[in-house]
Amino acid sequence: MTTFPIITLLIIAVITLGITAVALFLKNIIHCSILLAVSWVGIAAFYLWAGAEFVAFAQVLVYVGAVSMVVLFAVLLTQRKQLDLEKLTGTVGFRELGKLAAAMVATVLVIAIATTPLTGSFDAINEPVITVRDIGIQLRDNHIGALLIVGVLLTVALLGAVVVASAEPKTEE
Amino acid sequence: MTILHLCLIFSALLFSLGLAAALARSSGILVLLGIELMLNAANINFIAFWKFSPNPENGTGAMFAIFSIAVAAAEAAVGLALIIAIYRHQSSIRLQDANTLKG
Amino acid sequence: MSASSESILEAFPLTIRDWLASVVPLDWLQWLILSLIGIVAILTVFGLTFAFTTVTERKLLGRFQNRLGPNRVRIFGIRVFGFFQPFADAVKALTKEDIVPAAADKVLHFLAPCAMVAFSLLGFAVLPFGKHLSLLSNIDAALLYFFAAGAASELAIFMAGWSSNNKFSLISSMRALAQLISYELPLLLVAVPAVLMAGSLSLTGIVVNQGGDLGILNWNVFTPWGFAGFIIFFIAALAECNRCPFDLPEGESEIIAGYLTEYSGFKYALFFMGEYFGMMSLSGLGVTLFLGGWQAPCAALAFIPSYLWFYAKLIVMILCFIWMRATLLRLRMDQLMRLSWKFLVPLALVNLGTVTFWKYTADWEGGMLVARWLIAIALVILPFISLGKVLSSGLGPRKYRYA
Amino acid sequence: MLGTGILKGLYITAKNLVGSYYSSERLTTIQYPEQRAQLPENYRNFPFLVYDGEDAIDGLRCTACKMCEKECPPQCIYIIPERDEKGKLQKKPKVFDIDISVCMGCGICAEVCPFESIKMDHHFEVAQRNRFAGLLLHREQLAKSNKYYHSIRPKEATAVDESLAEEKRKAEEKAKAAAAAKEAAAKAAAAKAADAAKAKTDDLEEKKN
Repeated sequence: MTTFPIITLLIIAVITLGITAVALFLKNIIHCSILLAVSWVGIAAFYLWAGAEFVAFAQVLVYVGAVSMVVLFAVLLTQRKQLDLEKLTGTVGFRELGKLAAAMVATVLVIAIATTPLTGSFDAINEPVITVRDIGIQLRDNHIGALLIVGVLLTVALLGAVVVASAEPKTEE
Repeated sequence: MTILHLCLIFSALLFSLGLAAALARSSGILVLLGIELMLNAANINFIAFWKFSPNPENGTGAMFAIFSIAVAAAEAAVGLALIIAIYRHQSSIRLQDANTLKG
Repeated sequence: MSASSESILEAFPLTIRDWLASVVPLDWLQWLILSLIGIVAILTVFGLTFAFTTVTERKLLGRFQNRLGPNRVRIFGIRVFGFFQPFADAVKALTKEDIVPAAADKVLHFLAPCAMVAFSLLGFAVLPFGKHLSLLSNIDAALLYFFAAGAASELAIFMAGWSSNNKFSLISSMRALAQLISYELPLLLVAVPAVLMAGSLSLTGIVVNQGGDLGILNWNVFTPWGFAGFIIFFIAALAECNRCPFDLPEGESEIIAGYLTEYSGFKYALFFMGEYFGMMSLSGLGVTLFLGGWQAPCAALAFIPSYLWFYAKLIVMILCFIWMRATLLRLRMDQLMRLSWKFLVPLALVNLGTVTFWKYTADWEGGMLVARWLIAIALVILPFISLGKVLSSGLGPRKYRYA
Repeated sequence: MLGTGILKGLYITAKNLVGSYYSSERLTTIQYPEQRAQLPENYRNFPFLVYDGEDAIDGLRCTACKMCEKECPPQCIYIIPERDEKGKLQKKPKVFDIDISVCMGCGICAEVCPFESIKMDHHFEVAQRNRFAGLLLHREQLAKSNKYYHSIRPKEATAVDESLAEEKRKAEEKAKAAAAAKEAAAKAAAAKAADAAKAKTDDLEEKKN
């Protein structure tokens, strides 16, 4: 019974990482954002695996339902002329440098994680289930300030986004 | 090595992928998506630590993840609005082209 | 909930589960078999419903316009008022040539219809069809799951529109995205009151909350906020499944069927199917949230199994969808956006206030009960009228000067 | 109030729905292969040839004058007149073809025909398996009896019959008159001849005397 969650986790992790890796280095931005939507679903699957189903569904709702839609909109709005897709992958040296830096960060992180003793064990997988009711009570009691601030932040951010995006420049034509 | 290690490595690799995208791609949208991925990797850490914490009942990790998803949504909206604004000025979403402060 | 007091028909899911538990020893195998049975049952029932909805829709649209509608197809010389039409349609769709445009993005073009059907089927998993009949009844955040699954189908439409490499398809997918995002908001906002009253995100919990001695009067739709919510839900649901009068993304007369332009044969049929599945699952959600789910309207009628009640309500919802389609004209893009953002969303927000008032005055008695009803009705009606006045001022009946 | 228009519309469609099951005059649909609409008399589709009497080919009114062939805008009529062994024209078509895949149903041929022979038909189910040969109608297919003509457009056919009868009567009168004139002429000639002969004999007699 103990191997089953591990196998599930490994499958989720490998698929998500693979799809993300492919997605981020595709030339076509549309393919890229659609594949990224899949990898966000993968991350949601991880949340489900971890027992946080509310977070998982919120993840799908926000990322697949909203963020990728907004991204696709942005792509369509900014690709009026057929863009030279090659240009969007940066200069060669820059690109390689970026990948190298990321690989180095990955190495450091993985080594750091692997050498840290942690308590989460194979056999005693406790099933922490956080019900929606619990989340509601938590939000109401402990995190009410944060909730309000996030609400204000979202409102302001959306208003700001609308203002920034709709600021029609005075065209001298 | 424990399951928690696996979760953390998963998140670290995802973070690095996001970092690579943010550094290596020059399309503004893709850089933004890379940053979103990094945020997601952080969320994975929150959930993982919450799952293997000694007292998961109070659900702090999950709460943090929910807030962070909300903030990420706001960030995506503002970021994309900025990209559209940049596109208006430069008629390009290459970040190399957005190198002047004058509009 | 003792099984003994219920009829055999009502309790048959439990019977099957118990029988399986006695036959199959392994836990996970039991789970697998039960899930498979559930999936097959949903596919069969709703597949057939889809088939007969298409022909019913065509026949009813005909009748709404004083025509006969399809009545020709016969099998072995039997012509049941044309109700064999879907089988003929299926054969036609299967045998038609599948055309993929040369400039299309082949992979996405292929994936889009599959994704459409898959995502639109996801919603069925959490709907409580009957007292003991739901695939994922134990899911806590079922409503959230439903909306998350629905959000994904927007992606399928976008894929279809973009991959066709056709300007009409692209316009249509932009329209579809804008429309789906705009109308998801009122849809979510009017689902919240039901959640608030039931104190649970679980759809089963919401249905159970609408049961009681009063029967039909316990349904959410028979409260002021529930009625307003149901109307808003209905409008938003029409828009969410691209039905007339919100069928701009398809718009046969202006953008030649939009994202469906480059699809033919079976892929087209799949889109069609996905759309109808989406309509059915949204109707199912409406039934669950406002029409009492599987509850019988009164205790005397409770001998009819609960899933039949659910199904009957679902059919009524779908017939209303068809009625709307027969009656209303297609909106313009700006009217569509205005309706959602300036009308439905504010009303849904006001409705949240109304339901809060309703919840806090749950213990008012006697004369105060009348006051409760009056205040709640005023809270629903006044914003509706005033907002309607403001929005429709200056938009009088059109004068045809050059007609 | 907002929304009343929608309610009115819903009421109308609901009335249609219920009404269409009760009052059959709401339903305007004609179930075509079984039921057919009464075509108006002046409906026209493709031309046909009228014949009188029993035999379709012998009774044709057509004289192969080729007037219609010349007038036909899309030139879908093709006529070869009949000739006897000596090569003399017979005032009968040997070949009369109309390609109805080309015909546009303008009715000019029927207008110009001086013999009331070619008329416009009501028959519209002309679909064929063979696109070229099937839609090329020959003399035999085109020939339809005067009775049929009466059945599809009785008014016009009666008028045509009357005018034909009139013409025939006139022609007969003319012929009679001509015959009478001929006879008179013959008589006169005979008288003249007799006179001449008499004169001759007189002459001869005078000479003898």
